[in-house]
Amino acid sequence: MFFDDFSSFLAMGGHGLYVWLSYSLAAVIVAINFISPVLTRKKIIKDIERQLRREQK
Amino acid sequence: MSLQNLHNPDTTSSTTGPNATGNGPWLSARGLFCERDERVLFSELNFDFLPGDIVRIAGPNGAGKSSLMRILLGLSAGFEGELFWHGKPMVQQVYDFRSQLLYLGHQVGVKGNLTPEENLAWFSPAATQDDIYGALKKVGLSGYEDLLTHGLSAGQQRRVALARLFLEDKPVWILDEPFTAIDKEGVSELEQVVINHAQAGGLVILTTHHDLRVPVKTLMLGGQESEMPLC
Amino acid sequence: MSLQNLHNPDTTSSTTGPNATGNGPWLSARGLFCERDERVLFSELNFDFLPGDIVRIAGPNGAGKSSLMRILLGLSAGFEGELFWHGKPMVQQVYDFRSQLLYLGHQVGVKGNLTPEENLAWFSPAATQDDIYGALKKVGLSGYEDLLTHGLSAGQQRRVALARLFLEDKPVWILDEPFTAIDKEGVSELEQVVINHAQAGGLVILTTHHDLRVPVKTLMLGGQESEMPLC
Amino acid sequence: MWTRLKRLYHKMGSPKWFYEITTRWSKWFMAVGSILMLTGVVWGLAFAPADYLQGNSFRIIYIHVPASLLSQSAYIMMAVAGLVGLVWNMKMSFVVGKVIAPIGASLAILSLLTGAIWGKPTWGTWWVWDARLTSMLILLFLYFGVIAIYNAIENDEMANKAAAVLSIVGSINIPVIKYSVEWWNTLHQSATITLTKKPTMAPEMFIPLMLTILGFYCWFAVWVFARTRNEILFKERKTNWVKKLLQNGHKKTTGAQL
Amino acid sequence: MLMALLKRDLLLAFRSRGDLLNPLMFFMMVASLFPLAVSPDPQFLGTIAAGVIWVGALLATLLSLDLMFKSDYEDGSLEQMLLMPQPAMLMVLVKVLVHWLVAGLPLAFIAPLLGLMLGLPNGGFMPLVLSLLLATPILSLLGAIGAGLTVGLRKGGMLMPLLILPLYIPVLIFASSSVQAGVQGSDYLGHMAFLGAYLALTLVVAPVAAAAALRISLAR
Amino acid sequence: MLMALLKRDLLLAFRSRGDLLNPLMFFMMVASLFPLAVSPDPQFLGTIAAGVIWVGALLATLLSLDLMFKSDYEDGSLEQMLLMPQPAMLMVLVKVLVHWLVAGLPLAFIAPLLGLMLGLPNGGFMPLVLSLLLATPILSLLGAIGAGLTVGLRKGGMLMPLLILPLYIPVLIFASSSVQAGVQGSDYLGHMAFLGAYLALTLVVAPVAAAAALRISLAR
Ligand code: HEM
Ligand SMILES: Nc1ncnc2c1ncn2[C@@H]1O[C@H](COP(=O)(O)OP(=O)(O)OP(=O)(O)O)[C@@H](O)[C@H]1O
Ligand SMILES: Nc1ncnc2c1ncn2[C@@H]1O[C@H](COP(=O)(O)OP(=O)(O)OP(=O)(O)O)[C@@H](O)[C@H]1O
Ligand SMILES: [Mg+2]
Ligand SMILES: [Mg+2]
Repeated sequence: MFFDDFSSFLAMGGHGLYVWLSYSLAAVIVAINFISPVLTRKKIIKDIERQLRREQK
Repeated sequence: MSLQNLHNPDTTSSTTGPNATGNGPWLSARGLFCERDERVLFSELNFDFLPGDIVRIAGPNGAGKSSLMRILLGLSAGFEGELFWHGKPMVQQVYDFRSQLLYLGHQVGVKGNLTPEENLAWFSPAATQDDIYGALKKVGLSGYEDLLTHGLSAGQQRRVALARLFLEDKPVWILDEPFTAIDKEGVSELEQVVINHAQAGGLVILTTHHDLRVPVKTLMLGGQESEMPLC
Repeated sequence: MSLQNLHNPDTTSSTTGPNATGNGPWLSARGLFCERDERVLFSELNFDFLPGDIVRIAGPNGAGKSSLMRILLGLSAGFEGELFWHGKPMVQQVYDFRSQLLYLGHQVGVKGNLTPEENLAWFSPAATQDDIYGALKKVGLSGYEDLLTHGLSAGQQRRVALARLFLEDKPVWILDEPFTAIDKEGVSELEQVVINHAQAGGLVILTTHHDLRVPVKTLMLGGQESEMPLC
Repeated sequence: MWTRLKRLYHKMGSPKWFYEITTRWSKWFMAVGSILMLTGVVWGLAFAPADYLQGNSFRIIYIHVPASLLSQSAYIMMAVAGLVGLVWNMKMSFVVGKVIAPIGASLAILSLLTGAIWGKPTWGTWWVWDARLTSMLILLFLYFGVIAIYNAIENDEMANKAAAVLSIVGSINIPVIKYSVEWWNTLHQSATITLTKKPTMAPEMFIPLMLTILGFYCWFAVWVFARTRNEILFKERKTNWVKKLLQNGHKKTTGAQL
Repeated sequence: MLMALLKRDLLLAFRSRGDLLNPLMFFMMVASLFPLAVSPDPQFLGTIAAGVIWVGALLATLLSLDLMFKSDYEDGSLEQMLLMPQPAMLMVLVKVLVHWLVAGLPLAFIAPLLGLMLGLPNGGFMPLVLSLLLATPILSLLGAIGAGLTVGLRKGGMLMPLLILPLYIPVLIFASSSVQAGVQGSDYLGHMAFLGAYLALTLVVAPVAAAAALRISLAR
Repeated sequence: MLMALLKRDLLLAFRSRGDLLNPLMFFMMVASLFPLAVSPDPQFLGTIAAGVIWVGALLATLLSLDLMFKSDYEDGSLEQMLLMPQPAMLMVLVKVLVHWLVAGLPLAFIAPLLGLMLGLPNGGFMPLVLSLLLATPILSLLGAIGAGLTVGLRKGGMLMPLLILPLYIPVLIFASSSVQAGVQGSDYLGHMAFLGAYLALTLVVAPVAAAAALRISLAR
């Protein structure tokens, strides 16, 4: 461990804002890339099922 | 509006106009004259269109049918003569005239990027979804209500516009070649619609190169000499 | 071109194709299939068009007539099946096919900002001015040769394009609703032109919603079930 | 050899095969990528020593560099996919190209944002017109162009082909753009601050960087596969295999798809 | 009817989502062409930033004006609108509103970002955004006149800039110098007052003029 | 057939003479917006003149690209051209040639005038004209790709800049810095060589890509 304690880890020697901002932006963009296909998939499956039901009628 | 009127401001139009009482003609013209590229399309054209009329403006290609229609509509200013709506000069009555008018031209005003339903929704804001679906059904477009219109065939796109005939309650119809791109069955249905509208007391003015199986008054345009004014 | 072909590269098309000798059919199709928006327009369509044929592609609005024509022309890639020109696969023959082809679509390619004469001059660079004036006369446009085309009426503009039928010596005509906006007299003259072309050994493929007074083969498109393949 | 290649080609053209194989591969990429990222990030954030010039702000490198590299390679992959699609008329290839575009753009944005944030403490400004920065911005514009084509053309097949043409032309131009921007920057030479020269990095800084780069590539694969499978599902919704797939328990597949 | 028109036009705008973003993109691109063409020196860029951003905004609006009536003209909808039983002026106002929402307003939001990239000094940001908010409606309003006049022309695309750029020039001068005033720390209220007055003026004149222009364009 | 096409297109261009002048006018307007937006100081303007003129040229070309295929698409002529018994590539080359003659070449002639107006130092004029002569064909060629891709779209107007501005950037950089080199009295042969090489590259790539783009756009 490079840092002495947790608060200095957070502070990053005064650069905490920049580092954590970067990492959280990265987290957001990574999360979007993971989540958006899941949501699309759910929507597609719902659409297909609705269509199947319509066809069975 | 026309040059002639402006130059003789004292010929008050009500004296020369057709009778202005309730049961008179709806749309009348006196002394219409139009030339394009120094070719006279029609001159001294007089007519009175009554409720219940089906008027066909006829003539070969280039006779001036579309030009006449645009003049009646007030979309074209290149003419002389006078127009009357319910016996009063058209200039004073435009909004009243327009509120009673349904016009379909060579271009029908259907947006490719909207669905048929959305297209009709803006043409007739008062209509409910049921009305619209009903009208689309009548023109043979059930099942196409929410596809984008530019995916439809030539004839289907025109049918979207024709659905307005069922949706809007306008007494005056002006239709420039409404049968373009419509298949045979569609044409005969449409003829029936036109007849019904006239029998219900509406006025229909149309052009078409098809044979019509409908009793009509014909306004023949045929170059300089062969006008057969109708009134 | 179609997926199917690529996936079975070893089914050499010449074995399944129509006969490839001189007197065989000009334009043939095997197993054409086309769907749009998940609606099958036609499937398993087979035909052989011979010189001297007048073929009418018929069907109600939205049946797929224009789509079929664009496929034949190679303007649309959304289909499966094989096309043959003089018995050889079309892909190898496009330029030969095109050099023998005259096509008029819904839009006819007439420039409003050129005169009728100039329009025709670029379509058929080989034609002399006399040829062009002659052709324009045949479509009833003498006197309009050097007015800008956008000043002409709807029907006159289409007549400019129709003048190409008299001007270019192409054996294969593909005409999508050639009678649109043409007046009655014009239509019957045009019918005669089509007959003459076929009798002289040409091939005419057309669509129209008019009644034709011409003996034709009909290729009916009418949704999934009612194909009447013609060969 | 040749026939095996051909068979592989046919398989790859088949959506069903692609769907099934990527379902399996995804799990592995996900697992490996997550392990790499986790180690890389924890190492980089908490254990690697601070840079003697830039202090702790250099830790942004573990995001910034992978994002930068990946967004560049993604564009090339997109163009290659488009080329394969056009030349061999392979629909799956078009689909892959299509799904890369938004992912690549998101990574380009990430690179720009983290770079800008990094620039503030190091250079004292959010943005300078440095060569690398400028060419990254242009790359983002190229991505936007491709995405705009997909948005503008409704017909799928047409959109795929048009975007393929554009991305191919764009990738031919990428070296030209890069070269010209770099050349321009050295010529003008008025930007006083330049991107730090590649530091001869200490291994304990360098290894985590390698880990996150590899981790990002693995995740990228997962994202591409996931989106591709969605496209396949939608395109093939009429086929029996999709219907069957959905009937025997899509719930399971939804949950376990990543 | 006007509400229906508004709804329809917004629907159309959102349907072709790309179009929403394109003026913005263009704006950003023009702004980033300048450092490449002139000099990347941040100090130097800061001095031209206000001008560049405003020229970019002007051009972006200009290019998007085509959207206002063109497609409605081509498919005949415009004819139908002129035949509505209301003054055409109201229809024009709706069109202008939609154009502003789609092509003008977003510029005000993205401009600060460009300011950052071009090294605009701190005092300039506030007047930049304010002037954009006040002046983009003017651009849309005046643009409607140009769009109305050129709509019937087969190749009117390039004519428009010629017609309306001269009208845009007062806006450009006052807006960009308001930003410069802000940069120098002086007061820019006077500039804003002028822009406000010009907005009021165009709000009265432009719809009438544009409606007349449309009628002329359609009565070929 | 190609000669006939060339003749026709030139005829069309001269028939609508306005269109011939429009890109030029636009070019001049963009250049004259800058003094208004930035600063009228001639010394200062001289330093940005090269960049401003080249950005103006870029935008003027961009705007005129719409003319290349649009009207032919709308009236069906383009369909007819793709059905000619020749590779569509040749047709594209003719179209590009006409576009260059009409919209590119005149820029090179008018540019010195703008240089004068913006106070471009003497050394800059030669490389300005040379770079315009060499580089405007590149703009037309690359532009053909964008025009081909967007021709079928109902509202492609704003899409085009997005697609091809990034591709124009190398041209902008080399051309504008050649002028700056000229101003500083240094050698600009290297820049010209680069532009020549890029021209050769685009001459090979663009017609093929544009022809493909057109086929795609028409196969709705
Ligand atoms: C918006 C601003 C920035 C952008 C767009 C940007 C872009 C890039 C790109 C594209 C690369 C990959 C280069 C390659 O190898 O191909 C890269 C690498 C790198 N960047 Fe940045 N950068 C930015 C700001 C910064 C800042 C402020 C720093 C630190 C002071 C920085 C440090 C680095 C380092 C150390 C590398 C890896 C070195 C290498 O691989 O050559 N970047 N950046
Ligand atoms: N670009 C397209 N995208 C999606 N679907 C289309 C497209 N063009 C046509 N279609 C569909 O194909 C069907 C057939 O269209 P096509 O234009 O071939 O009909 P048609 O037989 O020529 O009709 P018409 O007599 O009205 O001209 C239409 O119902 C339409 O839904
Ligand atoms: N914008 C215009 N400028 C000049 N002349 C025009 C214009 N529009 C029409 N004309 C002329 O007016 C005449 C009549 O045109 P119009 O469109 O009214 O004919 P039409 O009877 O509707 O013919 P069609 O049956 O072909 O539609 C044409 O011969 C044409 O020469
Ligand atoms: Mg007519
Ligand atoms: Mg059709």
